[in-house]
Amino acid sequence: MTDAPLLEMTDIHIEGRTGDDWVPIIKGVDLTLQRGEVLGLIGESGAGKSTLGLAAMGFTRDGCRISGGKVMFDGIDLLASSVGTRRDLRGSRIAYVAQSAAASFNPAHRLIDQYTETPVVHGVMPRAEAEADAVELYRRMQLPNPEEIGFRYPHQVSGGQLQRAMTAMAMACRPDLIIFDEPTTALDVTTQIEVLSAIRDIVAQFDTAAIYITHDLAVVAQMADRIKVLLRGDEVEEAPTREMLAAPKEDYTKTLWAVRSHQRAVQPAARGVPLVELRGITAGYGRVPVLKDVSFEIHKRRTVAVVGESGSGKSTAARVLTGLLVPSAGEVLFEGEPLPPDFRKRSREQLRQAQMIYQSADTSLNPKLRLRALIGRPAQMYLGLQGAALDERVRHLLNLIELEPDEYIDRLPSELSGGQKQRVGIARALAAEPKFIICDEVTSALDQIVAEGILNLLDRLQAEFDLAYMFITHDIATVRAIADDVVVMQSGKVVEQGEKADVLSPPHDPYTELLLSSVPEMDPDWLTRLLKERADIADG
Amino acid sequence: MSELWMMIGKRLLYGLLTLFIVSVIIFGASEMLPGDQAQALLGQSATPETLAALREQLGLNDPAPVRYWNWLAGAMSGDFGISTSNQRPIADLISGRLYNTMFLALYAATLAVPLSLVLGLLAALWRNSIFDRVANASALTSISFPEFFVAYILIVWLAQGGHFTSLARIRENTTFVQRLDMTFLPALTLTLVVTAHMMRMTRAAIINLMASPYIEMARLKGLSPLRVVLRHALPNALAPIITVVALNLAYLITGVVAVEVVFTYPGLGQLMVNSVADRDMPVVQAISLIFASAYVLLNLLADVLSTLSNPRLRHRR
Amino acid sequence: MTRSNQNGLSRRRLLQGASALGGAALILPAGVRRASAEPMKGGVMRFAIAAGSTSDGYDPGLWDQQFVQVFATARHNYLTEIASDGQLVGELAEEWASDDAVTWRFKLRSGVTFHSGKPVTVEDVIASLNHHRGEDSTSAAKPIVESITDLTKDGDWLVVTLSAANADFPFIVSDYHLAIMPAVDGKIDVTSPDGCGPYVVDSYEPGVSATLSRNPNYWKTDRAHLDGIELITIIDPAARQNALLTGEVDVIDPVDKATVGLMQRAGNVRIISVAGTQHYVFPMDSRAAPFSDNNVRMALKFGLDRQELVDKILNGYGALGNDHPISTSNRFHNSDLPQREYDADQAKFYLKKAGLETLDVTLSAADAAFTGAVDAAVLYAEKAAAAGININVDRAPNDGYWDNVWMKKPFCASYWGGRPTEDWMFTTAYTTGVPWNETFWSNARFDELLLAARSELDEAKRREMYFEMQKIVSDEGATVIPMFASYVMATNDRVGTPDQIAANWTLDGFRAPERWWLTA
Amino acid sequence: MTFLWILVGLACLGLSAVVLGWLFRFPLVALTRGELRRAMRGAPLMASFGMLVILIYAAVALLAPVLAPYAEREVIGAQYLPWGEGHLLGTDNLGRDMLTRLIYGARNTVGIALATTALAFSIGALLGLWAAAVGGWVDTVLSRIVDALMAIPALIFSLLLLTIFGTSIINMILVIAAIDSTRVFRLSRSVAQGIVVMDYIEAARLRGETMWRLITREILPNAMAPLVAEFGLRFCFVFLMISSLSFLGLGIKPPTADWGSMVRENATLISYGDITPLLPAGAIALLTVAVNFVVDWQLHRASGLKD
Repeated sequence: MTDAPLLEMTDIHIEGRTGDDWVPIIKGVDLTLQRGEVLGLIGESGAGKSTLGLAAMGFTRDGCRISGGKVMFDGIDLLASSVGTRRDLRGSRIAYVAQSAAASFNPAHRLIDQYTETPVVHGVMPRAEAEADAVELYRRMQLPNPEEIGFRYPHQVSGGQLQRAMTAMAMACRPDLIIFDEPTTALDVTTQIEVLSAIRDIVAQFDTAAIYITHDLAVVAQMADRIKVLLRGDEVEEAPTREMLAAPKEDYTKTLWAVRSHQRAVQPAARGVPLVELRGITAGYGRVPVLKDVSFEIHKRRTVAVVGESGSGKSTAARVLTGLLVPSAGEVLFEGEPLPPDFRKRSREQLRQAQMIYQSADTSLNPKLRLRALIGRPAQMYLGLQGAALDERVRHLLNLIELEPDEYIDRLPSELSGGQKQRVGIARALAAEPKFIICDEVTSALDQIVAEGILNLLDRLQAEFDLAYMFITHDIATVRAIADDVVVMQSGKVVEQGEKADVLSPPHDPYTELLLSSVPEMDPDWLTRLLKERADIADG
Repeated sequence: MSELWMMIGKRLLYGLLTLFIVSVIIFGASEMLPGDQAQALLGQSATPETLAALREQLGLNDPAPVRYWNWLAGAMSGDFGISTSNQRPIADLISGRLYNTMFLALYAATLAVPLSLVLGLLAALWRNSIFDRVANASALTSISFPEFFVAYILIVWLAQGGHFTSLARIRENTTFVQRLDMTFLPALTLTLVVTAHMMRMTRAAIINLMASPYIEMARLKGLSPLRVVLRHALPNALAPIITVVALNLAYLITGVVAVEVVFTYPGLGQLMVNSVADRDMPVVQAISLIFASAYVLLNLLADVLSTLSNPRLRHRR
Repeated sequence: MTRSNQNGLSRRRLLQGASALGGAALILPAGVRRASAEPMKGGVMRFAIAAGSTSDGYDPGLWDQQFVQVFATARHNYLTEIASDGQLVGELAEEWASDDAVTWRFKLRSGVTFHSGKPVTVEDVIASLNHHRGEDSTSAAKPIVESITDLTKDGDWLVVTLSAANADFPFIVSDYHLAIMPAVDGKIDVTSPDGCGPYVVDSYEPGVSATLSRNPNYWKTDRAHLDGIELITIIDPAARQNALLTGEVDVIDPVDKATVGLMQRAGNVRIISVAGTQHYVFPMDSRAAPFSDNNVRMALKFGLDRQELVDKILNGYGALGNDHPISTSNRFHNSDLPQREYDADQAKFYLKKAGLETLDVTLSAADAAFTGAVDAAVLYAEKAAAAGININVDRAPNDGYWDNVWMKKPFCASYWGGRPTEDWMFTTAYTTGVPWNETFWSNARFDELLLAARSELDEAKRREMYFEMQKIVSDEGATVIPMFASYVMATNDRVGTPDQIAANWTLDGFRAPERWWLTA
Repeated sequence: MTFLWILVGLACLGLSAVVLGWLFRFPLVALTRGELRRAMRGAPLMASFGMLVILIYAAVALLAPVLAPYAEREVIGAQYLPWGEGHLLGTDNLGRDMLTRLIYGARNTVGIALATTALAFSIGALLGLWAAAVGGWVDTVLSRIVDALMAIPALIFSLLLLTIFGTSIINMILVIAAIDSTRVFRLSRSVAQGIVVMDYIEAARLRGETMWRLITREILPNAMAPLVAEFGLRFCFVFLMISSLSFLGLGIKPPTADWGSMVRENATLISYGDITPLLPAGAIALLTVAVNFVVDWQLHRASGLKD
């Protein structure tokens, strides 16, 4: 080992093309990484984290270019070197672990074939040796059945396992540097822990340097030796992890640290006929039931958070409620009256009373309609508004969601930011003047600061219009922030429900306990401690 | 795997239904055709008496549903009847032609499919290069010329120069190699006609995948562009490519009447057009069914191959 | 049975015929023949023929297209044959005679055998003719043999009895439908290719091709010079021409008249053009207004530029028509009639006479009627416009043209292959009430003359009658006959032909296979 | 040697296309505003060349009577005259001016193709979107019928239908449109199947929107890109279909000039090395290439690919 840093990026400028123009994405960032060191790269979406990470490999995505700066990797000037040289380094000495392993594994080939490809192509080891090595690394990544799992296709392996297999694949040539690009973002909290610990272990075992990109502070706190904060292509600050956590210098960093401030006032306890009630619902697709005898109530002016991991059935419950899925047993009541199970049988008035806000505003807003039509349509349909009255109404709604009507009324969804789109989704739901709104993971695709704004808005509107919310989420922090009542679901069943204070404080149902304990905390020692605790419980 | 068999079974049933609908449509259409076979056979020489006598002899006086039923009953038992024009069993009449049609289709496909795949792959690999643009523009040009016109140009260029024959005179004693030589120009014409479509589709299918995360991953593994395209993009682009190849194969079997006419190649297309003109309905029906079956089977084959090319469908969890 | 005396047009000359094949092969004026035209033996001649269909077969009643016609003549013989100069000569009939033109006697040539080896007998002839007669006959030739009331055998002689006198009857039995085929139990086998003609069928794929090889026992010793022939259907005109240019075939028929000039320039190609009886017509329904008024008909006859049609549609390979179907190659062509020309003023004059200022008519045409029919109609419309006649050209589908347009639409395009005799032509299409009277025209004087001429045996009187009939048809008939189309064929320079080529049908009266030869 | 010259010629053609495309982009940018102008500025040279060609064709089609030296059906001389004064591109098989016929051909051919394709798309796309949106037995029945119709070769089927109904221009448009609409149905159905699973369609359904509004307002706008691309190709295939029908004797009724039939009428000339028949064929080819350049560009923009 020499004293020279493994990776030294100086004054990196990267531009992206829109039409004929080049727009700066990274505006002169320096980055230095020593051998064996893990650097956390943190920032909101659009901060340029991934772009910078890829630039460390001398790589830019299509439509981007590195317009200035220098990347020195172990004495090699990556940007000045030939295409062939860079290609030889990639995979062998610098490896990459992508955000979504499910999308980044080629669906057409088995895991082992994709694993062995890098060492064989780079001439590091022959195929047979690489296969044996793969089994060894799969084992170290704590994958079940390490001898066999490689012979499966990506779609036959779960998301968490794929992410570990991808890390193993990145390790195949024992690179000096690995870029982790949000490797756990797409995973459930309980799975995330396994992957995090596996990654941390293997990086430590091989003394590999890493750049760990994430938007989640708590995660980066567990993984990184140093943290660099990016904002819109600029570096905000950089410091060793503990130092940064203890005393962030810059204002922006401080706001990042302080985002989870929203707290809903405690509401009076529910009484009387529930606004919406699910009674003994069993439902599913085909013969396999996804929901098994699910019952819960939602009262006026209250927010019920339905919590669970993917596959728990929380979205299915919403589909039954809206009438998109007809249950095989049980019924849905609205203000004590049973609703027809099929939405096509429901009256326009019944449809109007229950509105929905979707997780992804990108797929739930028709990309070809302008806000005027998107928001105006429910008002036009349900309330019969026309012409000037309709225009007035749309403007009012835009004001409610804090978008300047004159500026936004004739925009397309594609001309809005993520948070603005989600606001439009809210306005569309409000336009029908409903009593009840289903919010399906409305903040999970958003950056924390933006999500915070959305939660505040929802809270305000609830008070203003006497709304009841059913809030579907997997994020405990959101539950803490917004819920009055909590319903915890696991594999189609309600495992625990009640007022927030009761559910979130011990004693817990074991599954609730697992969920709660798996939420990363800002403490850099949290992961180590948690793993130790769990190991103790398992032993003891 | 059993799901695949289920799919094949279901699709075959659908196929039979399709064939049935086709036979009804064709029969209905031929009923609506002005004039009948007696008139067609006698042409300008027809007199009312000879027409009546010929109609009687040909069995054209039965009501349409009866004739359809007779035909259907025969066809179900594998007997397509005899050509009413010259009393030849339709099976005899068609079998030779069917062989010729299949020969030409396969010949053209053997030239066109590899060519278009290679061109499509290269165009995708070097997209927006001069090669890509030239290949694209010439492909578009070649599909915008009518087939018979392409054939004439090839004849002027290759046959008048004495390189190849412009007349596909297939005899019983023609050897396979002679056949290849004789049918080179028709096969080449068809190749030019279908290559463009398949090439553009191959290119599009691959480029469509080039933005996928797993392609980026492959590039970040330090693989060469060729390997990225061949090993990582191509296997995932197979389904649309197979579909378009099947569609073009079906076209090569069913849609080449103009080329057959220009090269006087005795294929099914000419026989079909001829039989329509002669109102020889049993022959028209039989050929329609052959064409429809080719279409159905090739589509089925494409779906089966697409399924097999997709590990998600091949291996369930 | 005396031979006719050679001078004058005596009754016997007319009513008696004999094979002229004893001496010179063809009845040709002495001195026309050249030494270079001496036939050579051997080789396989390949003919590319336009019309041929998969529905073709061996049934002589259904032969309607060039391919089957040539194919039939290549393997069959007939009672009589029209020689290259248009004269009637005997073929299987050695000689024939009649006293009253009602009863005809034909003496069958002896020693002729079918390809199968069976001798040709009078019974075979009777069966062959009977195939086209009778109630349930499906033959297209039925109308021409309808006048036969009885066929009997008298030793080597065939005795034919007609319902009425017909001086031209021996011409009728030369019709290509009336091939002599072997009889089985008094009937001919319509699925058998067996005949007694020059070539034996080796293979036949309807609509595609036929190959034949020389009949080793053929009775004509100075015909059928080739070892074999190959007939190929090439429907596409360009493909046909290419086949000749690239040496794939030796003879093509027909040549696309539009590009014949270009073709001639292209290489070692010989264009054979024969002015014949084939004519292209625009028949009008004389029963329907406005065509029921002869003034309208005359206006239409003056409203088209015949020379332009001959130049553009026939590319010069044809002759002007004079609104009657008798060509210059016919015996009794009326050369006294003035040639009708394009004359917009005349057309207007007749329109006015009909009480009309302008005329709007629809002309239906398809290339099925004749090659270039649609173009001809377009040219017609262009010129007629100047005379105040608006012709709307309605392009009909080729397919089904004869069933749906011809004799159904009031004004359409049509063609006639031509008949060897005036009587035959007039009887077929101009007599009141006959099935193919495409104009539904009826003229008492004409009908009367036709009957009289048929049994009139004095040639001078006959000529007079036919002249008058031509005038009637030309001035009162309902058919516009703008042009006689030559048969235009092309061969490569290996093909040798006699100097005179028959004009009754294309390809040397369908007899190119036995009359032509290869020089190399 | 000839081959070399052809190559040189093609290279020149390609080069001039690029130059023309580059030049044409200036007026395009100058004459457009806002969003459109931004798009134009980013238009590849080939697309801008394509737009230039389409514009010229449209102008020629609209101004045919002004531009053409003679009347559409006027016979001006002998047939197949070589190129020369008075008849710049020679004369056709009846002695009509080739240039005049080509100019009128633009009007007739493009008009017919446009009408046919528009009709095919109205029928095919609406039914296809409907089938995808409704699903169930409607979808099954429609798909079965379309499958059966597609199993009959297009050329032979149109030959049958045109023989039955006659070859007037209206019938020709109807028949080709009907046959084309099956292909459009299949495409639009599969495109719509990708759209109907989107959340905004679910939201519209839950809102209680009518099927008509669902199809026209929610699904159709989002299916436009692939449909437009298909429109470009289908539009060009109509010429070929007419040409092939003309080859089988069922083309446009004369004396209407249309390129498909003109190729057929003059095709024989090519056997003698005369390039006149290449003109109508070339006119079709140029339009096909131009339309597809523009369509490719639009698709590219719609797909959001950056390079």
